[in-house]
Amino acid sequence: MTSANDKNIPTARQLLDMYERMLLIRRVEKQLSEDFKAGQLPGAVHLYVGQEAVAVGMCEQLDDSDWITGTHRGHGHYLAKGGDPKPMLAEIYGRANGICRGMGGSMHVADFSKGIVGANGIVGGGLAITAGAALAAKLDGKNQVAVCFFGDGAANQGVFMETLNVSTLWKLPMIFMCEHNTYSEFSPTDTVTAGELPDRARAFGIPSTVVDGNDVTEVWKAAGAAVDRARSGKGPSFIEARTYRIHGHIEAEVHFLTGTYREEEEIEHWRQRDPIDRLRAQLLSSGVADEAALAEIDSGIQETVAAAEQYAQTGEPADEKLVFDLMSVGQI
Amino acid sequence: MTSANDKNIPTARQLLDMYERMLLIRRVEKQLSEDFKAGQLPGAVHLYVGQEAVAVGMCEQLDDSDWITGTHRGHGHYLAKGGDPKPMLAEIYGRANGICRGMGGSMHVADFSKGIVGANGIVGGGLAITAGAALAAKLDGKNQVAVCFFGDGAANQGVFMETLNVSTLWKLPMIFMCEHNTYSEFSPTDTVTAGELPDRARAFGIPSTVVDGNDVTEVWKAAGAAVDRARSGKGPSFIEARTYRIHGHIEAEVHFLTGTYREEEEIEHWRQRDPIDRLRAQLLSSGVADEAALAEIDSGIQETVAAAEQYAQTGEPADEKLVFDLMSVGQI
Amino acid sequence: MAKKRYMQVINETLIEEMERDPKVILYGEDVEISMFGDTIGILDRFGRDRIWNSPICEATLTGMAVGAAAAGYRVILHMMFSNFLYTGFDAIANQMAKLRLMTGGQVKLPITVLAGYGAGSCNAAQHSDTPYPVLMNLGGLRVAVPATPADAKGLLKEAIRGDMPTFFLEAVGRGGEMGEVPDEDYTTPFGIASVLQEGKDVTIVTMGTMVKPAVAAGKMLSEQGIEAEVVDCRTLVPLDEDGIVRSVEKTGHVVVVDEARDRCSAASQIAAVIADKGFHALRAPVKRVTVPDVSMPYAPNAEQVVIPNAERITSTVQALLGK
Amino acid sequence: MAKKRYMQVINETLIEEMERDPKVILYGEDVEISMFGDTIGILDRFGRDRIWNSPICEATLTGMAVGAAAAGYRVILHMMFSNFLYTGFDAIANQMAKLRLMTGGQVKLPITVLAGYGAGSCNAAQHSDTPYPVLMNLGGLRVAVPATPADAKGLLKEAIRGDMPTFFLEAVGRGGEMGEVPDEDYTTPFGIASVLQEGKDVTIVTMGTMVKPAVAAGKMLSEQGIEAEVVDCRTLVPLDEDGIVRSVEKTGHVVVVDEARDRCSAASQIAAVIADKGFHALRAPVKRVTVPDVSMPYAPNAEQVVIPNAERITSTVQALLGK
Ligand SMILES: Cc1ncc(C[n+]2csc(CCOP(=O)(O)OP(=O)(O)O)c2C)c(N)n1
Ligand SMILES: Cc1ncc(C[n+]2csc(CCOP(=O)(O)OP(=O)(O)O)c2C)c(N)n1
Ligand SMILES: [Mg+2]
Ligand SMILES: [Mg+2]
Repeated sequence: MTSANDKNIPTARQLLDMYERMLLIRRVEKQLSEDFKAGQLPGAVHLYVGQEAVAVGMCEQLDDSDWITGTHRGHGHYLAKGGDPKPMLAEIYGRANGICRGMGGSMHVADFSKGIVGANGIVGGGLAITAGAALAAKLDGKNQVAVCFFGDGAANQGVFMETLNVSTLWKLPMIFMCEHNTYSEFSPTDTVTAGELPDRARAFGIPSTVVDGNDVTEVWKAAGAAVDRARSGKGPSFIEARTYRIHGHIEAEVHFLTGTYREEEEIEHWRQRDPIDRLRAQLLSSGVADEAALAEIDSGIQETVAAAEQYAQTGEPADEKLVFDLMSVGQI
Repeated sequence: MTSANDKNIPTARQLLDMYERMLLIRRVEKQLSEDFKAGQLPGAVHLYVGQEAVAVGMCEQLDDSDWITGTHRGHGHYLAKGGDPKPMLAEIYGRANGICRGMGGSMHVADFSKGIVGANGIVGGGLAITAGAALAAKLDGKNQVAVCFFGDGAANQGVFMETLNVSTLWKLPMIFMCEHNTYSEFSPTDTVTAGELPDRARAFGIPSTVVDGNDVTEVWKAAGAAVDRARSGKGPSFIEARTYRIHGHIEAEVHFLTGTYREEEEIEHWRQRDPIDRLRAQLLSSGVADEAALAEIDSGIQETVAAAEQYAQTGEPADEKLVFDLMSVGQI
Repeated sequence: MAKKRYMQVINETLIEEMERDPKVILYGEDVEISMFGDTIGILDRFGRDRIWNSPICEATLTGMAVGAAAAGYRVILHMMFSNFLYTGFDAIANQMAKLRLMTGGQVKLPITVLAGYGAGSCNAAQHSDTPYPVLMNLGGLRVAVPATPADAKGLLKEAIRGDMPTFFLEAVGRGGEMGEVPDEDYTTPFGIASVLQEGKDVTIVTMGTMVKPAVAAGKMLSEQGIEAEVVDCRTLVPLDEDGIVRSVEKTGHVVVVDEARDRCSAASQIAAVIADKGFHALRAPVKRVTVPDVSMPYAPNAEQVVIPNAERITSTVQALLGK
Repeated sequence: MAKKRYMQVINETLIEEMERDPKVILYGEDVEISMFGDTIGILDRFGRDRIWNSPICEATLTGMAVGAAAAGYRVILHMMFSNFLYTGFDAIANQMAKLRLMTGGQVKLPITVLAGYGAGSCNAAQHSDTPYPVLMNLGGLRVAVPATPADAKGLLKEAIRGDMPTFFLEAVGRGGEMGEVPDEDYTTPFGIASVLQEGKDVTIVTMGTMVKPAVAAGKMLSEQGIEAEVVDCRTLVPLDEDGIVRSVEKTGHVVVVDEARDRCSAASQIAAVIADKGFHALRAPVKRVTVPDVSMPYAPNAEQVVIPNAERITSTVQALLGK
């Protein structure tokens, strides 16, 4: 846990750590994008490319014993919280050595040993689960927190308001981390969302901030304040991180969409604000790292990704019997 | 429809009309309370005693072509909107001449010919239905509005937030009429509700007011503003009417509750603010009516109630075949 | 052994289990004061670290149960009337039933969901549903429908101590009925039907609220010289398929009685199982006495036409046996 | 007559019905751009007074359909994947299915709910459910499961023009398949099964996504000299009980094939009906080929083990006939 002093500016170690994590997510997902195009993935993938600073800035403030829930776009949350890329890739490949033994796939990557309750295919599905985990955390009395990552689209699900209410009433150590990436599936956010999301949380008296979700330090600061508040028993916080998904909603969309729903210029605008590029520039200009150091990080990551890819592709097919074992209701 | 001039103060006719309607609701329900105690009602009843000014103040601003939805505590909404007491009582008696032919009972009294979409046994169940009716009203282009009556407890259902959002986005002619009666079933409102309810609506940019729900003129004024806004295509409004239910949550509660959940003094405090007594005093002091005129109204109501009771008690049992006719899916 | 009321036994059992295991927590709407009497006194005994009155937000209540259970607690969630399960259905169907498989077995979900069910009190369509067919179809959820105080105790203990999401559906309309309940601590295993009356002529398979009319029908039939075997499933998931088939093998005739609407009911499932595994023993069609595919009407006469009763069961048996 | 794709036909039919009746409106999440292709081009044609992209709020979407229909519109609601029906389940179960009865028949609810269903594309547990068993149990809802482009057209027209809430469940995984579709305007009545292959040895009853493997099994069997009659229910509510029983009376043997989980499935319901009304014609147990009571796994091999296919159907028939 970070002490009060650390809160305003991340240390060099933390910055590098975050850089590495963000780049890992990026490279893993670029690989997945290739794999998808090559027809190697059995299922669909929703990529997090462009949003990495949100998960990483948040999770840098968390320990393994803290809980997180993710979304359908959940690889970044998993990796940011310290999930191992190898079994994640194997999972997406549907293999027995996957983190969920091939039973869940991309939309359900989870690692309870790291506090990763998991991605979720139901939009808004993580909110109430997180509130439940936060209740458990509160009862445990060990200062854990529970963080829900959810999209701007999910913020229109009623369960968002319900959990704002119950987490406030019960002073749950819960953090609402809303990733406002400008789209709710294929709908521009403002066409499906009235008002400003932080105002919804403020109506419950919940401290709420909007941060530049492509600036990992900004996210990290807001996350730190929210985590402190939760750990000290003061209840929930809401953070809206403004960001953008560079890839499509789902990699397969090019195959099934007949129209377009956004302009190339818009994507380019956001590419210019790439969170990894920005952190990289900051690391270099502040002297925290030089090109060589960053190149070394990158080559390490590339090895990690290659090893993970290898691990996934050489994994055994999922064990079919497991389906029956895990779903057994003890039928006599 | 009321013109701009009428908005600040109801006419003598309107005041008397509202007085009559409130007293009708009161006397019908006092009768139902007796009937319940006497074991004459097949099902349960949730009484509106003490809240009459809310439904009546609102509905005085509406026409038959406007839509309303009510709650489990729905007799007042039905009667305020011009529903006939006879078939309502017959319905609660489960008779063939009931407004729903005995199929719905107390929690489902409805009269579509009067725009009464109906009471609802699902807390919060009316919100989305009203939004749908409001969409229809908007498409019809005839300046109708759709009003949802719902409790403070219902405001914790996620569908409240969802309908705030969609009604704002689609500029629906919808009015959120929240009856804050200090309890959500047996829980004091502040134990289950964080923050102030109007702030939830304000987060969507919806004009929101709190009124004294035991002052029918106050309710009428706020309702008038909301109705004007809706009819002129500007979208939804939210009104919180602060009020109190004098009777229990449900008449049967004395039989099944072991503990108490409120103090006699609290009930007495609110009895002193009885909306009918207040309007009565106002009518007398302002000279709109004298004791004789009010007594005449009352005796008319007493006759109406007696006739309705007679109508209900002499009704035929419900037609059992109807269940099958109405639920037929055209099975061959 | 002592004679106790059904709801009283549920109340005592909840308290015993909360005493036994500090990880057991309970929440729901107005559970502190208790609508049905099953959660009375728990607040006084355990305080607000173990029991909470929740706001009205069923979608969140079911989801929170998943999160709290995944994070190590044994959750008891009271949903009041079964129709409100529909309001909280998303997390039941999409999370509770599926999370264990989706995570490759990383998580156990010790959740007990309580809800009252059934008609007969003129509560009308939105407060009278029999919800187990939809729960049975989801997979991954256990369903108990105790008909007697003794089974209520044993099945509830088994539900709470078990590691799977379990729906414990209360026959609320029968909450005041008495029955002998053993004093000692015991659990009743799921998936074992109980034979309430032995007989050789016909098997009446039933569950929950319908056990009482089925037993009454059994008595009426025996007065007419027809020996019915009355089988109470006790749990629907798992279902004692072998026990049911065994009885049918003895009698060759079967009537399944269920308060659910007919289409895709527990009765239909049981009939299908018999038509498969018990086919060779069958000497007559498998009959179902169920609620027709309608919503529950309010009026008492209409309601009674819809709910199965001893007379309908008896006449169905008589027709089946040609007597 | 022209050969058309399943999804294309649905798209054309929606447009035709919206042309035909100005009271038909359509909304849902991203219906303007269209995930499945069924609502493509509707915005351009009809504009934002007839079609709307909604926010993600299924609980409200289903409730709004009830309100808008009660107030006089013919509502088409697109719920995308069937699992999201669970998210919007409250208003389906508590309002849509019940309002007509509760109001004593004051209201008609012309609502057509579209949703894609079924597994086979590695979409995992939360995007692969077959939801009709829970819908069938609710009462008051019609359920169509067209398997062919021609039936998709006729049943969708019947659904939209009808006055009851109707679930029109799309076999999305088969959206690209072609079939002959008559050019003229026609409706296909609900509750009439279609016999896709005649046969005298065994009846295979099925629906929706399972029609294709059932037909394939029928072909494989005929190569082995077994004449199977393949019956496509086309609608599950109402169900063509007489048609099914008629076929069983001819063959004496029956296998019911269903992509739903077994417990309380459509297959179980159909088996129960046969065990009752068709009992005397039965010469062997009624067999069900269904999805076991599990959530859909992600891995393709695991998924394929769970979903019924032509081989499983064929071998079940062979075992049943002792061949
Ligand atoms: C309950 C539910 N409804 C609809 C969907 C289909 N869906 C998947 S992602 C998505 C958009 C989510 O938008 P947002 O929350 O902003 O997340 P983003 O995709 O932008 O990361 C939708 C509608 C779903 N998965 N679950
Ligand atoms: C979905 C649902 N959950 C729970 C209930 C049980 N219930 C009936 S009334 C009520 C309290 C409603 O409180 P509020 O909305 O404030 O209305 P009031 O009773 O005060 O008029 C509850 C919890 C219900 N009918 N429906
Ligand atoms: Mg988004
Ligand atoms: Mg209230």
